[in-house]
Amino acid sequence: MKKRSQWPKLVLLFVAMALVAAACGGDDDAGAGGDTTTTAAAAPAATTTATTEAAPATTMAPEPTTTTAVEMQPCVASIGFIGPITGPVAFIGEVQLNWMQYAVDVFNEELSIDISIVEGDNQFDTAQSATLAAQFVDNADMVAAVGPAGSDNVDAAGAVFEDLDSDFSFVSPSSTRVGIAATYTGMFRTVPTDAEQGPTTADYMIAQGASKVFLIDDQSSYSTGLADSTTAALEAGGVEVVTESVSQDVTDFSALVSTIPDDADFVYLPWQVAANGQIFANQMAEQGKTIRIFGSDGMDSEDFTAAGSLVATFAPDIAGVAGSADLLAGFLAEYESTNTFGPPVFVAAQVIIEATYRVCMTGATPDRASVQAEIRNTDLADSILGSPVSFTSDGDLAGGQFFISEIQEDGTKKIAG
Amino acid sequence: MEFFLQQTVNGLTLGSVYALLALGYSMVYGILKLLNFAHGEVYMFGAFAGYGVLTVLGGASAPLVPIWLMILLMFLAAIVVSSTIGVTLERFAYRPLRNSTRIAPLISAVGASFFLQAAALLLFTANSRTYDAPKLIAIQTGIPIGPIRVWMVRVLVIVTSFTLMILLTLWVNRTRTGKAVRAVSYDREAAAMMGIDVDKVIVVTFLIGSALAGVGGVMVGLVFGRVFHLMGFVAGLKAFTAAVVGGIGSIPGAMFGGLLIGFAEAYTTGYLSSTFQNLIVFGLLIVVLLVRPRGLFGRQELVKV
Amino acid sequence: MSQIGVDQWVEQSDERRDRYSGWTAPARRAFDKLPTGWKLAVLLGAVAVYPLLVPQGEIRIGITVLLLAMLALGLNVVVGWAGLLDLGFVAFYGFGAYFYAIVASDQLPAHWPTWIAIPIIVAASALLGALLSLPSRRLVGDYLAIMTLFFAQIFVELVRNFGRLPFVSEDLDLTGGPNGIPGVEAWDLFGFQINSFKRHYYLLLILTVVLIAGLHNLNASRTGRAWRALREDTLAAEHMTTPVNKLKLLAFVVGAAIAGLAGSIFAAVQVGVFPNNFALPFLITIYAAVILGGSGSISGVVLGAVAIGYIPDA
Amino acid sequence: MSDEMSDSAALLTLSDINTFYGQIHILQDISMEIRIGELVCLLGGNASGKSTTLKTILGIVSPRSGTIEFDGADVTEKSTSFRIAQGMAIVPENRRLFAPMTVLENLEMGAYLRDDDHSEDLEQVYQLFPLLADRKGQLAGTLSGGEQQMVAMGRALMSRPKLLLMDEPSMGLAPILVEQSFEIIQQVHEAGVSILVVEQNANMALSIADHGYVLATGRIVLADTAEVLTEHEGLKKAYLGR
Repeated sequence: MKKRSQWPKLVLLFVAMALVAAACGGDDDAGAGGDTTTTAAAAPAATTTATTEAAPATTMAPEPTTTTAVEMQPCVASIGFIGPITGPVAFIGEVQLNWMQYAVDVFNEELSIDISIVEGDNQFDTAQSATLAAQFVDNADMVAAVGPAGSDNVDAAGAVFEDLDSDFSFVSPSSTRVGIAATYTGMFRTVPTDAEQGPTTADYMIAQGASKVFLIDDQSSYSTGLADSTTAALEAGGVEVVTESVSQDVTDFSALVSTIPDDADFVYLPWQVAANGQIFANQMAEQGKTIRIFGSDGMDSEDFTAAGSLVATFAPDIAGVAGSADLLAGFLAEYESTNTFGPPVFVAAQVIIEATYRVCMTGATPDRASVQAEIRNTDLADSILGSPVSFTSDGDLAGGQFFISEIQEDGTKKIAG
Repeated sequence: MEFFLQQTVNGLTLGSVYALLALGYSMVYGILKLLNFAHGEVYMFGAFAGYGVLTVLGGASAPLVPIWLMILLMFLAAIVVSSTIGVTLERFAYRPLRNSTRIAPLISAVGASFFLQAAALLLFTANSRTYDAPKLIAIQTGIPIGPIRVWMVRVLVIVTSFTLMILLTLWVNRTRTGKAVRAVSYDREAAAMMGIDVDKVIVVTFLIGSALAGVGGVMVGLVFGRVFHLMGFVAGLKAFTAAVVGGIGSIPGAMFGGLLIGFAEAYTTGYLSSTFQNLIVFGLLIVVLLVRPRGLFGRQELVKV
Repeated sequence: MSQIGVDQWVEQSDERRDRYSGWTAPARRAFDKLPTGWKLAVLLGAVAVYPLLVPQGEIRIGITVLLLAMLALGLNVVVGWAGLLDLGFVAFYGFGAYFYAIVASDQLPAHWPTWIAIPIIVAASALLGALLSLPSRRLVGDYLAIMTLFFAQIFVELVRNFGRLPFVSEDLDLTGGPNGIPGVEAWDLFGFQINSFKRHYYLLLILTVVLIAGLHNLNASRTGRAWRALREDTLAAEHMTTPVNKLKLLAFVVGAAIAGLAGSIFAAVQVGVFPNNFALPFLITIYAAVILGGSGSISGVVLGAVAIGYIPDA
Repeated sequence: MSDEMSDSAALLTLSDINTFYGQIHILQDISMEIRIGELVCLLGGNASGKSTTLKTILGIVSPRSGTIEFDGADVTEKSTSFRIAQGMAIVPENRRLFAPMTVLENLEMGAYLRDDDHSEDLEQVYQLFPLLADRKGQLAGTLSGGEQQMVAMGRALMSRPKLLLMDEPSMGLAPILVEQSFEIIQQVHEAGVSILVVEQNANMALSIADHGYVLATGRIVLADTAEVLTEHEGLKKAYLGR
């Protein structure tokens, strides 16, 4: 017999080490098998007056209806979060979770309520999203959830929510595929769909006199949806579109850069990973290609700073929006960096929290049905994105629009259209 | 012609990085018959080590030391970090399993790979980092080759890779330890019978293979820019393909395979489509294996009954 | 050594028990001491009442575990019994899942009855397994592993970019590209819809038990013994006139058929299929179940799947 | 066990060696001795434990009990490379040349543990096997069986060993080459090297040996001088085919 007694232990040890490391990856990361952990909510406002100076603008929160609110029973609920905290696009999930935590802290304090977060790490895996959705439905304290990111994960989780409890609301901060919100009763989203971004992008290019556009998608669900709607709008406007695609895993685009036709007016990159866009820009410069890059909202990030390039963005400029500047500064003071995937999470959390709050204000205990009804009634005059927030009957963001900004030499962005 | 030349340079850059990585795979496979799945993560840590040095010394836009010294220090740091990880892996993940079933070290390698990925996520977070090399060495500086101009960083990468490959070939063929590596990889027991300390030779192999991976990591950071915790997986897969196409275990095979994959990717993207870049590379591998089951440079092992 | 006259097999039975490999060895040793009838009763009883006692999320995990158990059983045939290092196994799972999703959704649109779709999917998966085993005639050991690994990679690349293939017209995007195929229909067994977590759980449980019984018999058969001979020493097996190629083919076929069946259930459970479901990390999960449980043993790999399914991140 | 006295001191002494592979008891209470300048042969059939004995002597396999003394020191716990540094060398079964390396490189591997200049030893090996000087640049795997045997012998001699271990030197060689091979062994022996030859070909081995041991199922069943063993009736029947 060969010796066989010791290796399984070692393998187990390694798996265990990997688990420990993975578990420490997120702040209070939940396991991917669907385990969830509850992060304690922030302390009530009365005891934290010291921070009121840094407190965010109150303009965005609904005015408390009456000063006798003190008499009411405390407003307690938990909200789920499904996002890729670890895995291939963990840079999205990390920022999203930070904004989620930030939103809960801000509103708990401002509204004197007690909302807690249940984190769910789906690792960008649809099977995990489905399991998390089922667990969220089981959690009686949970009124609604933020997430998931990515339209395929929305499909997986949405099917479960629809099947088990269509009163359960989930507000996606980054799913943009056209028509998906109509499929699931409980789905809302705080980002405009590809139906808005694609035509806005195309219109801008057409206005600039484009006759030929080189389009490269990154083979993700996000990217292909956007590529399709933009292509359709461009072709309708008589623009020739040359399409290519490249996997997100690739980090050398020089061969692809060489194939950019010299007579193209724009290179359109609807990419999820802004850092890849930066490499692409560098490699264009290296080969002396001067065609302008046009990035989607995924490229609206500090990772992409190629001067002269254009990016689509939800907001004219978050830092310039009155009220948002303070919130952004407050966030950065705590979490250092952000990207385009963050602020819509803040809005998603805000929508759910305020809906819950409004239910509490009527004297009722918040439950899923009442919270969903109040989410439908959402009517924010202003948001951190600098635009009003309300939903269509499908759950899509009403009147969502995109802006085009140009990246300046110093890395800042200036609205171009 | 200009287009072809440009794609050739692109392929050569990518191929020489793959070759450096493939060498580590091939050397370890040659000596232990082990697919070291964690090799890509060793390379990833090398890239992060280079990034660390760059950041500590002021970053690409405001370097505190001369550029040549900066790059030298980045390579040195990567070599130290990567070879330390490589040797540690050998000691704790593979050596205890050396006499067990074939599949056990393979699983251990996969576990080590996951572990290192998770550790990188914990240490460096999920954000992409960038070397911002164009600020270090301006993208306009380069040497003209016919109608095109090749960026200095690319020249550095290609020249360094080829120098290292030549040095490695000389080392393996001319030095006593190098010959011992070959002897152990051919017949471990017979080598032990000659008094060769097999454990030591294996450690040296991991040391060199991992150091090459570290150098490759810094090169990728310099020439392509993006450094992130999952970068090892795909690069590892490609390098591994390169090693297999060349004939895993063969040093010239790994170099040839790396360059072949680099060229295949560049020409596929240039003349066909980037969509099927991976499909074509993996398809190429399968064709090579079907025609030559042991790779282009692989040797036919004697069948013992 | 041993005394003459004492049956060595009997004498060493405790020793054999000690030789159980894998993480679950102590539990299996304890379990071995129960009488056989009791064993089955304890096990089946526990797993059968389980979904009645727990909330939906737990049943969903139970489904994941059972799917993983089926896959581990299939992989065990290829790796644990025949000793063929197949790293393309996950592609058969994906093939079954995509096949079912394509014929049971609005994708084509074709809405095949389940009783027609499933046998065809299982047969097609088996055929694909047979095709993949052809190159294994020439490849040994790690080269087989590499070849099959790239088969798995190519599968994911293909489903992710199917609509862009040069010979595919734009209207025939079978796989839905990166978006996958949402809205997959439930199994419908002559009017009985498998459309809840509980029903999926019981369907999987029944199939797993049938599978275990079938594999148990197969393992005890001549084929099972021949596989073990193949695993221990291919060359020697060849010299003893074992039809090596036929055995390899059979192992691949059985494994692929099981994976294809599991895939068709997965597509229905998830109500959709997406390319990332069949990427390399999931293959590693299946391997982990087989290895941790103790490759080669039916009860071992099932327990391995239970352990891995409940440990997050593994 | 033979306890004959001899003029020269013991070079290698095995005392009560027991070796296991897992549960299987391979070597049982092996005791044997090789004196300085002696040529000893170890005879036995397939699976009698010959190769394991050699591996135990070299330290590739460690015994569960018993001691091994070499050149006056206890080496039971020492590594293979230590023993080789102390003066053991082996010509392994099937020669085990490094096929993809040249003849010269193979010879150099034989002197791996020596840091000093070994050109002199190389000259001696070339003198013994002039053919190898012509073939030094050729890959060892491309040589004929007889030539490979020479490389293997030469490789072992490169370390200037006190004790040369030979594992089945006649295996796989044509009869004429077997004779040649044993002539070379004798030649090396006459040059003053102590040798242990492990063989199935008892006739050939006994014809050049001083002493012999016979191994069967892991035990030493006979031990005596070569003359006595050659005439031993049982051995004749079992091994010598007479």
